[in-house]
Amino acid sequence: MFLKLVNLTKMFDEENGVKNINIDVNEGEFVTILGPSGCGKTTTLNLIGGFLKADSGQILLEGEDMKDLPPEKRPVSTVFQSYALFPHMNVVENVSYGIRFYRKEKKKKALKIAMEYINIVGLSGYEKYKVGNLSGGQQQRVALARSMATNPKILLLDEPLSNLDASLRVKMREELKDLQNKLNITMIFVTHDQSEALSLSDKIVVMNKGNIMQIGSPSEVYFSPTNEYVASFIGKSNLIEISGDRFLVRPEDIKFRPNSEGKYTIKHKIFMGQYTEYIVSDGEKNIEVNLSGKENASFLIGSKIDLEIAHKTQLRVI
Amino acid sequence: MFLKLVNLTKMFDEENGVKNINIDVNEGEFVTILGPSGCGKTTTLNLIGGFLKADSGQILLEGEDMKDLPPEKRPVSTVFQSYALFPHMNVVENVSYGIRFYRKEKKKKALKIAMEYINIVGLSGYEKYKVGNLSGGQQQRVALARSMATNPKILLLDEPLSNLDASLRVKMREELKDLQNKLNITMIFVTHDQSEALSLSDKIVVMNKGNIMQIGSPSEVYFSPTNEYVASFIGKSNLIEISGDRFLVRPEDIKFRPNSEGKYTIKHKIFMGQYTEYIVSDGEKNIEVNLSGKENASFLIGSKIDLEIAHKTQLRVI
Amino acid sequence: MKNNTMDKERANFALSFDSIIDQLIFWIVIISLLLFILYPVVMVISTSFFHRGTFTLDNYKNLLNPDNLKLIKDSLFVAGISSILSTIFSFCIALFTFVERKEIKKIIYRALMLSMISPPFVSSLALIILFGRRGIITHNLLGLSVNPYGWQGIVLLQTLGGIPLSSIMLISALHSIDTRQILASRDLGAITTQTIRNIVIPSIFPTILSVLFLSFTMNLADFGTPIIIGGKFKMLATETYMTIFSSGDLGKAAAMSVLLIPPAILSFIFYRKNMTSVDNRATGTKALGNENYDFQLPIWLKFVLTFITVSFFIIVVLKYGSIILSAFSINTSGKLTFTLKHFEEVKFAYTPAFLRSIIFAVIAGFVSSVIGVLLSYYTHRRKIKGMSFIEFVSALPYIIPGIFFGLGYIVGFNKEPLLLTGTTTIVILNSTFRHISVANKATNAAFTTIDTRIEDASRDLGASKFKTITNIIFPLLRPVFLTSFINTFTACMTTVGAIIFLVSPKNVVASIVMFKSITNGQYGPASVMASILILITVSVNLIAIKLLNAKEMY
Amino acid sequence: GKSEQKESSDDSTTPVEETKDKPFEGTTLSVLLAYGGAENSFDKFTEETGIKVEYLEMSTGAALAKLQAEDGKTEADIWFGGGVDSYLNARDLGYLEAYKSPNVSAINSQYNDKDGYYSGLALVPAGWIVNEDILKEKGLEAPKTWEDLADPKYKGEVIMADPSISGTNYAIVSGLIQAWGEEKAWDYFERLNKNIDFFAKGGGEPLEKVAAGEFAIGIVAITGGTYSVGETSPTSVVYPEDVIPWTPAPIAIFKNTKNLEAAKVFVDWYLSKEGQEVLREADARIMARDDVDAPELMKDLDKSKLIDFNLELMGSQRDEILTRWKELVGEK
Ligand SMILES: Nc1ncnc2c1ncn2[C@@H]1O[C@H](COP(=O)(O)OP(=O)(O)OP(=O)(O)O)[C@@H](O)[C@H]1O
Ligand SMILES: Nc1ncnc2c1ncn2[C@@H]1O[C@H](COP(=O)(O)OP(=O)(O)OP(=O)(O)O)[C@@H](O)[C@H]1O
Ligand SMILES: [Fe+3]
Ligand SMILES: [Mg+2]
Ligand SMILES: [Mg+2]
Repeated sequence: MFLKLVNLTKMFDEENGVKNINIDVNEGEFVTILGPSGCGKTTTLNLIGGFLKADSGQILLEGEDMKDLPPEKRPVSTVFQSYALFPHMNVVENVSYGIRFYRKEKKKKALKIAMEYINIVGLSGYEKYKVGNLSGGQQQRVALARSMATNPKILLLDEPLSNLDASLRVKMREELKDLQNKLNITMIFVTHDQSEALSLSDKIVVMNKGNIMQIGSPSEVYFSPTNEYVASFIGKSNLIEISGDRFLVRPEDIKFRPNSEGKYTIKHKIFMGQYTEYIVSDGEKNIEVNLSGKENASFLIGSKIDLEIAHKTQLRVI
Repeated sequence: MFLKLVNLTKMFDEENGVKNINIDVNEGEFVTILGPSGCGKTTTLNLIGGFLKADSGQILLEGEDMKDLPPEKRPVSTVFQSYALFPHMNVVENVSYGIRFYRKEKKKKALKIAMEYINIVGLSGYEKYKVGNLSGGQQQRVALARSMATNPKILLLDEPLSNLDASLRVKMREELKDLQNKLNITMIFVTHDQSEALSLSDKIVVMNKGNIMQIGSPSEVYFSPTNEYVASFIGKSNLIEISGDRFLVRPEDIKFRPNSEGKYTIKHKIFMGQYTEYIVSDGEKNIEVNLSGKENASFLIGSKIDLEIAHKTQLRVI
Repeated sequence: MKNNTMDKERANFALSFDSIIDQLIFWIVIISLLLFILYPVVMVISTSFFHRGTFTLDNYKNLLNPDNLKLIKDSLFVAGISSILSTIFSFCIALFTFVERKEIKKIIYRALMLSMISPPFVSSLALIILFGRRGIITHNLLGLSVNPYGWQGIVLLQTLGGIPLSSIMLISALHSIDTRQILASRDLGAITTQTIRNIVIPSIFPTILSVLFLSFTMNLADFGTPIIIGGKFKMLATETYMTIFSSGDLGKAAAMSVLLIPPAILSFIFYRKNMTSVDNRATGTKALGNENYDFQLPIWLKFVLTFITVSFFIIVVLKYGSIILSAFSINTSGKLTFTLKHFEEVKFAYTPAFLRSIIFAVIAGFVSSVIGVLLSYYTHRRKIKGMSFIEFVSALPYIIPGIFFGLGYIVGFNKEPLLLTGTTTIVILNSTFRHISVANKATNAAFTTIDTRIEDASRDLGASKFKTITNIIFPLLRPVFLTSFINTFTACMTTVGAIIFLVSPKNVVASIVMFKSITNGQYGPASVMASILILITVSVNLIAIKLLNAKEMY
Repeated sequence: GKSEQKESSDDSTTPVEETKDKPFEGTTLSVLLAYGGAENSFDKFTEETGIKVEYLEMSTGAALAKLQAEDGKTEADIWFGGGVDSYLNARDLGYLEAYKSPNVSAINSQYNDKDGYYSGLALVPAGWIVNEDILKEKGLEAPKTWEDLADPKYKGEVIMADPSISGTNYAIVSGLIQAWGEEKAWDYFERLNKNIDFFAKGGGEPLEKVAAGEFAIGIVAITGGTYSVGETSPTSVVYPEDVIPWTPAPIAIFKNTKNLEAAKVFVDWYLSKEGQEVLREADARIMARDDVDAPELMKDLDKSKLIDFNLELMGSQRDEILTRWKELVGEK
């Protein structure tokens, strides 16, 4: 195991903090920590980065506990939510900072190495720009280059995309994934955006209130959530009871069979572009159905239909 | 026509500002202004709200030009991007502010009226809370109640949901739509989030660089964009040329026909939960295909397939 | 694997070395503040309890006699009125500035900065020159014969004196209001005046109170104004000074000074409270210029504000003008004659004093900025326990009368191993530590705008705590450095009270010489010195701005 | 000034004698100065002895406070001029060095401390400075006697320094008490007080306030400087015709001095005939030595009007007198 968090605990008070965190990360893996605001994602990263001291537990990197090293000695690097770029330095100075201090290169050499990383993130030509004059996406790239330039064994990313525009976010997401593939860096990525987590990760750690709820691959957590919390946090879900057993049915796994005698009536309809969201009801229970494509955008409110469930997952009782 | 913007222009300098804006809004309509950051959405709202002075053009409300009225005299009210709640006042004081000054009610009466609106937005019990102690969603409701309490003829909303968590955002979106249905208030809503625009609006105004690109209903702008900009800004799109004509094909309007002799090969696959994004190629051109549901999540990279296009839109040349 | 362990050893070594430096700096800051602020203050207070080595409460027994009660009442009255008036006028000027165009804003701001550079007593001097019985305006122009001495004169001067700093503080507070709140208020139907009353004033209320308390304590501790313009009207600070000078009764003087401490502590607590409430304002908003949003004041209000602002600046111009004029002229019984005589008197005799002043002020400005920044860093960024007490200590000299602080140095540092009396060092130390609080407060304000994670980032990238201070904290705070350097430099160039006892024949400074001239009534030479002091201060400030080049930040 | 020094000493003495004459060449003496104009004489002293002088102007009251705060550990060597009462106080606190210069024999013993803790440099008579313009404007005559000064017609036109701050002004109060007896003097002060708006916070203030036309009459210690303001302003010096209080301008060596021998040279020089003459040129005063002529300016001073002044008594009564004074004038 490359990185192993063992029973890591850090409580700020009775309620807030993280408790008994156990995560295994393989070399080159892209692990996402996903959870709502305040669930302890940043706290976990801060423990790995060394900005917080754990109450108990271990942080084993290649078998050695680095719990007592100060941040400047840990072979990990963080891309912060707000980037935390040094506003008094230009791009190349920012990127060379870690090369000088962490890798202990001479200033001149550091600048040269920095240029390579600036090139990798596609910012050649911007070396001398003040970071304040860069757009959000560009700043994000500087932060990435700055962290990568220290040759960290693990790159920690704290919601690096959350400050970006919707369209830029998608673009940067792709770039990040490409970079990871290219350089094969181990990354731990924090987000509260499920589509980010699903699209990027090899492994997703779902957290809530300081605890880990589930760890698994994107399709595992999506299709086989081990508890209701995970089921409802990731994707939309209908909970359907069939002869005493509770099943999770995703809205997109349901199809309409138009039938004027059908059991269900369309109550509500929201056009979402790529798909249309329908709320149908059998008079007792509402069920959400998402149908994609233009062909499926034209069912009318009030129509009677039958439902066909293409896939369902039984929920274990915990 | 209820509200009519006629050739409204406000340029901060050569480049920035809005130019020749013409928008018609019907009573009770929900109009969304959609566009990327910096395109002039806030500027347009500020012109209607009276915070900025237009260089030229007219703002006709029920036929009367209100261009020269100061903000405090205009029968419109704004919900600001960051809410702009008054931090030194509690909830009910915030909400009663406009009732006292705009509706010129006595303080006591104003407080009574305010309670009604607090009730409408579901914040009963929070009257005496300092606004700083409320969560983002609650603050947003206070801002809404505060604006609605002035009985505005038009409610302007400047990205009111952008500061909220993904899941809260969806929830508030629904509440907002419900409120609008219930009270039948004319609303002009600004966002850069296309799914917000699609799901909420009666009419979408797509802007870019200070100009209006298209005005239409959600399905008009999604299925019949009048230009490439709109096509690519709203939803993902493949541009396909068939015998000289250019067509817009949405990724979700394409289906796979597995065929080991197929013309296309799957190059890339991203699991997005609700759907799976595939990039397929015929060796020349990449096409993006989104397939939803679990059943469609299992095509393998490298498989050969044929494509079936369920729907396409011809793009006019502009 | 072997490589790995070696790495680790080096790491451990480096770790201890760096943390030693870090610890060293930390303790130097702490010890120096305790030694050079708390210790002398305690020492001087203790003189009020000990008479020739024996404990006594004599000095406190009749501290609250009718005479002193009247003194306290009078002092509170005058300081109260002056600070209320100056806060009101400052608010008017700040409001005027706030709604004005960008260019005018800039001009007013610069002018306010400049009018802060005013050696003590200069205002009093100017008042006498302009409005005295033989004043240029009252007598020469208007043919009047008025008596400027009395509490009204003190109120006038303290009010005017407080305006520049208060206005600057209020202007920046106004600009920190989220513009959208003002828009929202108007959107909700409140006209401009209602918006000012309901939104603007409440939003900057903490600042208004800070300004009020700050000027109150400063006015209370001010002895320069009443001593020259008070006539027979007496105030606590003056009387303390007099008690020292007339009877040499340190104990009694110290006891009287102790009376000034409660309001000072109150105002500090107040400040601390407001600091925390400042943090949760204006969150997450894009900085929105208000240039394009027209904010029309009603004509009458606009008129009042313009009148107040213009009047203030006319007074400022008159003040400096009269000083320069009286440097070049003699005004005898209403006849103004041009002369260079005063320059001859001042000429070279005092060149060393001026040079010394500059050197002392530069050193004090620099060192106090560094310590102030570090203090703020350890208190608010590293959040080390107990630091808020140290921060309180650092504020002490700012809020107690300077002369008292100076005495503390004499009492505290006249024996081995702390024998410093009569040395140059003691003057520099005193000037330095008296002004730590300025740098400290400026840094506190700046820190609230700097992302804490920047320091984390630096350490994450391999820089130790110490290197983070030198590579990130200091450069980031360059603008703060500049402001606090300028503040301290200016204050040191013009300070008198604190160092009046510390200077010895070997290390006379210009402000002391000038003070002597004024108390001797030699207004001509005093004006020359004042003009030179102003000139030097302005030039050094300009040089500092150039060197630190704060403009191209961000 | 350094090259000048050399030249002039070359003129008067041979090099061999020079080293003998100037055993303290290069020593620097620190002087706390409260003797307006005296700084102009230091160059000459340096020229003669090779001892350099640094000085700080400080009122004797302030100097005394400083001495107390430092518990006598001052870095200054010499105390020069100012109010003799502070000297008495400092002597009693043990801050002064007793030194009887050989030159004191030529000085009226009334001016010196009997144990040599201080010696008199000059005699400073008290009197008035009047602004002719203001008097003319008000249609008033200059007062002739102390009694005149208390006349209500001068109400608001008289300024005097607070005797608790200004040594010379205390000497005036004390002197009048000694001259007239308690009863008469206090009765007089009560009436005089009515004419005074407020008391100045420094001995030099009345002079300039009168010169500037702020007041018509100032009660001042008369020195050369008092006369010289008349060159630029319409003022003149008036001596009371009845009695003239006075005070000596003292000189003393601080106990804490590190340069005792050089300091003695300093005191000797200023008490020598030559030193006294140089000092008289620097600021015109009636010098302590009888063999030094009164300056031209003060020729009209009638020495017989000088009161018979007991300095020791003045010093010992200080607290008592000032307390009563404070009760009399109240908060002014
Ligand atoms: N330094 C601290 N002192 C006290 N409590 C803290 C501290 N830092 C975080 N907390 C609390 O611990 C909990 C977890 O915080 P954390 O920052 O890890 O959340 P998060 O998952 O990163 O949330 P977000 O998505 O909002 O960034 C929160 O309730 C927070 O209030
Ligand atoms: N007060 C102003 N002065 C000068 N330029 C301005 C001002 N306000 C806005 N602009 C410029 O006008 C353009 C439009 O700004 P606007 O705020 O309307 O954009 P927006 O569409 O609301 O963007 P966002 O989504 O980021 O809020 C931008 O380029 C902006 O920089
Ligand atoms: Fe690291
Ligand atoms: Mg976080
Ligand atoms: Mg906007």
